[in-house]
Amino acid sequence: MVHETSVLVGGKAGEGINSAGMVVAQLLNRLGYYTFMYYDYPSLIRGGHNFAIIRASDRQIGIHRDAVDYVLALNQETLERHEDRFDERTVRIFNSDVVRDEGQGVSVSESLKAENAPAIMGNSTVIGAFAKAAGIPWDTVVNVFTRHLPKGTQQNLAVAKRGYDQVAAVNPITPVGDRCCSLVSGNEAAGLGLVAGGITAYVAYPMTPSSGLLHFLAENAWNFGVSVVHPENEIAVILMALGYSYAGRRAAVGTSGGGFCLMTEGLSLAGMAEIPIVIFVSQRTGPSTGLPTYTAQSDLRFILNAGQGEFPRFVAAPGDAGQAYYWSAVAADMAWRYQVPAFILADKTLSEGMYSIDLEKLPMFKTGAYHAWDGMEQYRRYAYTDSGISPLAFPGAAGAIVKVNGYAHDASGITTEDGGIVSQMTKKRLLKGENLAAGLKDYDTVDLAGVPSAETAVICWGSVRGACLEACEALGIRMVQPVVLSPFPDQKLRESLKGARRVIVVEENATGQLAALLRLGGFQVDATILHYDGRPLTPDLLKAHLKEVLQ
Amino acid sequence: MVHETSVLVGGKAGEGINSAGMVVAQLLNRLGYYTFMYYDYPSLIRGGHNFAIIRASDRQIGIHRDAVDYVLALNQETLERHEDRFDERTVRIFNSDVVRDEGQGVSVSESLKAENAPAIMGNSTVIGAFAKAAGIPWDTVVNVFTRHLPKGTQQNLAVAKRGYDQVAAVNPITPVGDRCCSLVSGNEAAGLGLVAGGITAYVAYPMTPSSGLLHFLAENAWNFGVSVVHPENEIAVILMALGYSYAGRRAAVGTSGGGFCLMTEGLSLAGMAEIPIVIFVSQRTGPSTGLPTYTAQSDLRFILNAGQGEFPRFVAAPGDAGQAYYWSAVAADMAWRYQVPAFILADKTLSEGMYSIDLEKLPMFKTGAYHAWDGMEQYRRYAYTDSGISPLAFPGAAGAIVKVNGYAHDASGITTEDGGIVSQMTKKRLLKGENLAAGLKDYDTVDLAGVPSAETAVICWGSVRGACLEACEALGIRMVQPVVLSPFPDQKLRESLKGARRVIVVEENATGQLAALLRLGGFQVDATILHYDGRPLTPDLLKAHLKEVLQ
Amino acid sequence: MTGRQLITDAQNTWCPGCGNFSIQHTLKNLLADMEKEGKDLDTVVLVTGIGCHAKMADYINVNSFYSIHGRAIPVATGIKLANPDLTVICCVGDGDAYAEGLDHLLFAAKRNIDITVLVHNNRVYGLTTGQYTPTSPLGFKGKSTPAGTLEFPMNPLDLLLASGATYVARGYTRKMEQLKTLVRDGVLHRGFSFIDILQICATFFPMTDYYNKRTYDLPEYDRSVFDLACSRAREWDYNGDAPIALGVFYQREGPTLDKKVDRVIRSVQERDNAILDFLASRQ
Amino acid sequence: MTGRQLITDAQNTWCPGCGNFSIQHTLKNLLADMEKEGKDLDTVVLVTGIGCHAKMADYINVNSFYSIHGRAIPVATGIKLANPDLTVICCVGDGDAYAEGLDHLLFAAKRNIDITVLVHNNRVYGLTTGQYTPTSPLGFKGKSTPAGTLEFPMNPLDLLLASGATYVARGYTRKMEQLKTLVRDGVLHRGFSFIDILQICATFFPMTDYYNKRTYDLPEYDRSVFDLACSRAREWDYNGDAPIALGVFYQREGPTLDKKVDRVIRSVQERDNAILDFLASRQ
Ligand SMILES: Cc1ncc(C[n+]2csc(CCOP(=O)(O)OP(=O)(O)O)c2C)c(N)n1
Ligand SMILES: Cc1ncc(C[n+]2csc(CCOP(=O)(O)OP(=O)(O)O)c2C)c(N)n1
Ligand code: SF4
Ligand code: SF4
Ligand SMILES: [Mg+2]
Ligand SMILES: [Mg+2]
Repeated sequence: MVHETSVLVGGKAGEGINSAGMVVAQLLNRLGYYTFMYYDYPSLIRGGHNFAIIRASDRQIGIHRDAVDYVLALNQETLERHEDRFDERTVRIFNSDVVRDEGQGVSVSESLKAENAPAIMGNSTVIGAFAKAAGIPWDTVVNVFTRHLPKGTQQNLAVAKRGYDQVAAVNPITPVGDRCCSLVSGNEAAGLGLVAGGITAYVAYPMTPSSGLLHFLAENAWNFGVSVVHPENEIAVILMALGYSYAGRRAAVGTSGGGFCLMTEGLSLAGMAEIPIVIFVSQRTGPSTGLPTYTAQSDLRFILNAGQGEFPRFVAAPGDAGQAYYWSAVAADMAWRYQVPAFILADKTLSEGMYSIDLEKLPMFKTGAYHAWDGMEQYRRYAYTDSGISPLAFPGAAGAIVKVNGYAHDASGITTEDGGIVSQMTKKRLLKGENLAAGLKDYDTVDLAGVPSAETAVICWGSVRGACLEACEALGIRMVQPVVLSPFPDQKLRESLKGARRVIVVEENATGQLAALLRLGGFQVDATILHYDGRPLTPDLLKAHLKEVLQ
Repeated sequence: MVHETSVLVGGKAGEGINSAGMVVAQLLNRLGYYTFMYYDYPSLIRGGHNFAIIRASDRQIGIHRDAVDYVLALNQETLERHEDRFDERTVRIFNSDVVRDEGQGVSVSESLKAENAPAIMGNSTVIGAFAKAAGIPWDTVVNVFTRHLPKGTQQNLAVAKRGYDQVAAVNPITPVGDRCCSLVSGNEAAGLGLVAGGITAYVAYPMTPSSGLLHFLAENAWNFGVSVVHPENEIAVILMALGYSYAGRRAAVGTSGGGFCLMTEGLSLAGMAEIPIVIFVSQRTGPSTGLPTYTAQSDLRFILNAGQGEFPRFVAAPGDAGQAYYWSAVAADMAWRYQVPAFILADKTLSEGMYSIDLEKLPMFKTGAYHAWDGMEQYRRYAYTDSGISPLAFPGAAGAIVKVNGYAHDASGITTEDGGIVSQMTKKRLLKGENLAAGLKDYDTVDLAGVPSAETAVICWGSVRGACLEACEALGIRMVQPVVLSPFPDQKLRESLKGARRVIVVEENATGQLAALLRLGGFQVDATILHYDGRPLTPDLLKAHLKEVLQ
Repeated sequence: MTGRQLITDAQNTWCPGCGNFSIQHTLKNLLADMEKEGKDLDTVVLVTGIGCHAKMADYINVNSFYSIHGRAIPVATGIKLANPDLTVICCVGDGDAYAEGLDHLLFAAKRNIDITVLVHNNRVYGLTTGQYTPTSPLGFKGKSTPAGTLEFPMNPLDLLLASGATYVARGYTRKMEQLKTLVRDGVLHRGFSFIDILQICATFFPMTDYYNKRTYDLPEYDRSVFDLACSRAREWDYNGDAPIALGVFYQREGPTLDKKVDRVIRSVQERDNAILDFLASRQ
Repeated sequence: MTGRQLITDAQNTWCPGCGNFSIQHTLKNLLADMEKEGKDLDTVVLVTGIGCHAKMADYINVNSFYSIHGRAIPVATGIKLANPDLTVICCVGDGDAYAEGLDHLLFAAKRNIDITVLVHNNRVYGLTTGQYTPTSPLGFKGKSTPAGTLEFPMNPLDLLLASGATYVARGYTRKMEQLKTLVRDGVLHRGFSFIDILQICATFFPMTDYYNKRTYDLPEYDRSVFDLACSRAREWDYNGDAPIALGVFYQREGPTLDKKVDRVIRSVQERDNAILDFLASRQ
């Protein structure tokens, strides 16, 4: 039997919905559950409707479901907006100061007054009430508050206790073990991965939904040994980062679509000058400013083809926090091993979703070596080699004159207009791409899950993996997720699709960008399920779509 | 019998090779020939080796050949570098002051001295000598100098006459009629097309090989009624142009790859806000700064996919000046009719090549209407319609409040985060794309030439058409050139390929970008011929490649 | 359109206490006044960047171009060049116009293009939840600089003076009467008008007390004397605790780009002839 | 590498008479001197934009980063932040640094990053064959403005002073001795050094006579007085026929960004532990 439960916390922007949600997630984490939290908010600072859905399951999950078992309503709107998610068994907990409803009301103002606590602690009352209703032992609440609300813990607990004591344990949640995962967002996981991959400089200009990575690395810069720089704009971002890389430090940048546009010229420079660079792009609904705080998977084609001219690039699109961690580290490695731009293509769902990472199972990543100059022969930045990869040296290295150049250049890095050298250098760069592709043979670039032997296969990418996996398992379908999208893992994909007779591609965009890529690679695509209203596909919705397609 | 001849003029940068070449072209034009001139120069201002090849034929041509019949050498290097192009019949005319050679030497310094003329007129001696050697009547020289060297004509003629009188008519060129074409570059032809298409504002930042268009329109701004603005950078360029369009004036911008990178954010804004804009991009060898003055066709994929999010765009890649004229006008029309970004994708060969346009055959372009607000109902900038195209009004229009917006927006242009409206608006934009595709059914979006019934077909795009056409004619091959590349003209292409059993794609890039597009569309591609040293494919080289492939 | 409702029905989503409300109010009142004085509001265009400030495009019921982060100014320049009869007002942010798109701002000043730029200078990135901007004080602890910035702020007035702006003023969202005068004079000024507005960000940089204590009104002086303006502008460097002058620092008349540019309107016939003439010249 | 050949074998393609030769010569001599004085030239990096000026990257035989148009400065900033032991010199153009990438230049000044910027200010786009730049005089007839520009030029010195540059100088390619001193002092200066070099463009803007007539050397004065520097800088506005001062306009000491930034080097072990610690904190 599957144990699982979902909790919705809703209220106005600025009311701390996100942190309330995180506390709820930690409570469920303490019961041994894997959790996922989706946080939904419009692009504004106060007011407007925010909500979080915390889902807990005894299996790893990467997305929320439509229906919820508990609702924590900080305002009336929460109950109205989400009615579809409730049934008669849904436990309704609310702030009775501002919400009228049947169910378990607790007065936030009274708790605060009684404890002489500031308004900011109000949510604790409601969380306390939830804990009781869900049968969570008070000890667990104490434990979670102590670890995760270190400021004013005692007062917060006192406020929570008032909520706890006011309601009844109507629908206890069964503890499922004593596993205790680490709850991290996709952005944080990517940040950890970058650190694991040896990144020592992160340069970014804030842009939702990538800003979390900037904030995370800035906050932990000292511990991780990462220099974090926030310059005047995204053009400066990528060029500063290229300066860092040239000087020998592994640099990464992060942004979203509009900011990435401004990096494309620097990207092409990196391609030509063969300067390693890691680029984290988190997608949101476009075009243009679009929906800054809502998700999409509509920049794949852009990322794959951005920049004038032709040069190899690495692109990985992780589907959950675990993959974000691992592939961010790999991206850093690939950038340096092959001296190419390496992308981590995320989306809002992944970036800002909170996932469970099981620390016990976390592999420590070993950063690979790059091709360093041996100091013996005369240094030539673009020396021809069998692999197309020239040895790296950095300014300051005794005896090396390191000349990088965005013009067509010769092996020494001096500008040339000689047609022969120009085409040879183009071949050199493409050769690196071939070697990159070959090097990836050792990696699990395609994830095969669901029911691997099923004749129907769903292919997806990025965060939609979470919904696909569940829908596929439920419907007996094979799930195939190419994590690496450039170089395109043709062969691994073909293996994963062996025996599949019907292929359905699921994406959060309007034109089927992965589907196009598949067709280009000669893969059969029988149907596409496209979803593009900014909200992540849930397993429920996807199942419905799949059933329709499969009819 | 085919009449044709080729002349090479070579010397140092700064010696006026380009204008000497143009005079030669006009001389041949006066003999009734169609001409094409290729101008080859490195990215520097003085010194270095420049040369022009002027080819004349009694048929329309769009490219030069390898071999030449005459060489006009202003320095020794010219003879050394181009030896491969000469045979024993090549007429060698040179400035005997600095060149030692067998053949017909004329002393530039002596002519200048005799006529007391400035150094800048020196080339006239050599041109005069060429005219005589080629059997061109002196009258014709007088005529051409008078029309095309209006400054100091008499003195120039006197200097030329000294050259004319010094040599013998060794290899007279047969006049082929009294057709007299207009000789224009691809950039100029595009400029004329933009004007014909109703463009009244051109905004650009200089970038080779697109700068010629900026200079041309700036020079003729008054006559054409076009405002020409050269702002601080390419970001300003596209945003100013969007300001122009919003205010009701048809605006175009021009650039090359690196500058286009900086426009991608504005492009996505145009897509979302549905602001018409024409974007002229002329390709050069990349990535990055690459070879600024050499050609390539390696930005197609970038242009097709640039900008975050999904929105329709029109992309035409003309193959010669006639097509550049026509399709630039069409692009302006499409931009306004469908309120989308419309691209003219050129390349260095097209931009800076000089072509013959037969004025007699030039169709005058009639600019189509756009969907204008009728002033009746309340104005809503993004009103839903059956076509997806909303009526246009401009600020200042009485009673209209015109709100454009790069955020997801409702019909009035007010920001929305409502998932339903967001997907509806996405559909609206894609619907415009479908209608654009449908509207193009009335245009010759694919050119079918060569031997249309042949079982072997060559598919090409852009300026490489010139070489392909000739190679195909010579080898009995069908030539298919999709001029419009977005929306991709599937159906017309399929028709053009009916009965073709073997398909070879020819492109000036290293990865086969059109070939990929074809494969994506389900077209068969049996082989690719890829050329990427910055120099245009000539019919000779292409023929050799084709023969190899066809073996 | 006369007697229009000046505020749209769009839901306002600024935080309570946000200084943007004052600017909105100022604009609304100004527009209402202008309409009363006979101005046709159909000829007014509002151009914004992206940030909290930029929501103005949604809220004010006039023509608007809600552009992208940092790029309102070139859009406004294009609009004004295309149709000089339009009155073009830009609402931009300090992140927007002083960081992302600084160059455009300075070039607009250099060109003396006749537009009015209101910088909602809350000295923080509001909409992206609180990072430092070029005018944040040294040591500002934002989300991208949790240990405090290492950069001294820029003085935008000084920069704009150096760039050739012909109307340079500073307002404050808690001094609404004055703000209205500054904006009105800026709009009336023929040439590039720049108004740096110290704007309260209630959530990320609530400087009300600080500004209330330090701001004062510039005394009467000859606004056309550049050096005077410079020294006034340098009194407060956006960092230290000096008195903060409000008012017009500098104003002078000068030729504006939009008036200098030729605008020849050609009929279709004229254009076709010009094309043919050109082609004939190349025969 | 000592005793190296300071000029590469790359073919030089500047026009005869081009002022860039003087700058190349200046750099070469300076490097030679520095090497003699014990400087390890392996720690020198030259960063350039794109334009005639930028060919310096090909010609000078030191580490170089031949970047893209307008973007030398952020590259240089990144290099210096990554490794403050490097001596970073930028050769940029006026189109490059005053138009395409103006913002970066001003932000580098604001940050007082310890790099030296040489602007090859020929007041024209050389490599793209002669269009006006932000410092071309009003009415300049370039290829994009055949009827003459409508824009008044900017005064880069004034802008850089307003931006916080701590070393502001102007040189002239026909005064090579002085130029060498200016560049040397700029390189030695701890902080952001800016040198606007009036450079002859033999082909598109041959101003030798004009400059020869008008340039003069700044007299001795207290360089650290900002207001003095400003008025000196405004004497010539890059447009009118005023005397043109050469020399150091302004210099002061101040903390540099590269020195302020924390640079913690973590071992792999430390990093792995930090990752695990973070994850544990989220349990
Ligand atoms: C190119 C680009 N980069 C980043 C962003 C993300 N972004 C949106 S608003 C904003 C900051 C706005 O700050 P400011 O201009 O000061 O406006 P405020 O919100 O303070 O009014 C940023 C960085 C963006 N939209 N586009
Ligand atoms: C993004 C971009 N835009 C335009 C160009 C084309 N371009 C190359 S050099 C140059 C002008 C250079 O002028 P300047 O910086 O003054 O250098 P100069 O040649 O005068 O030394 C331009 C516009 C480019 N390379 N990249
Ligand atoms: S974050 Fe600041 S600027 Fe933005 S709406 Fe809230 S108070 Fe206003
Ligand atoms: S064009 Fe001018 S700047 Fe460029 S090399 Fe020639 S003289 Fe020098
Ligand atoms: Mg702000
Ligand atoms: Mg220049």
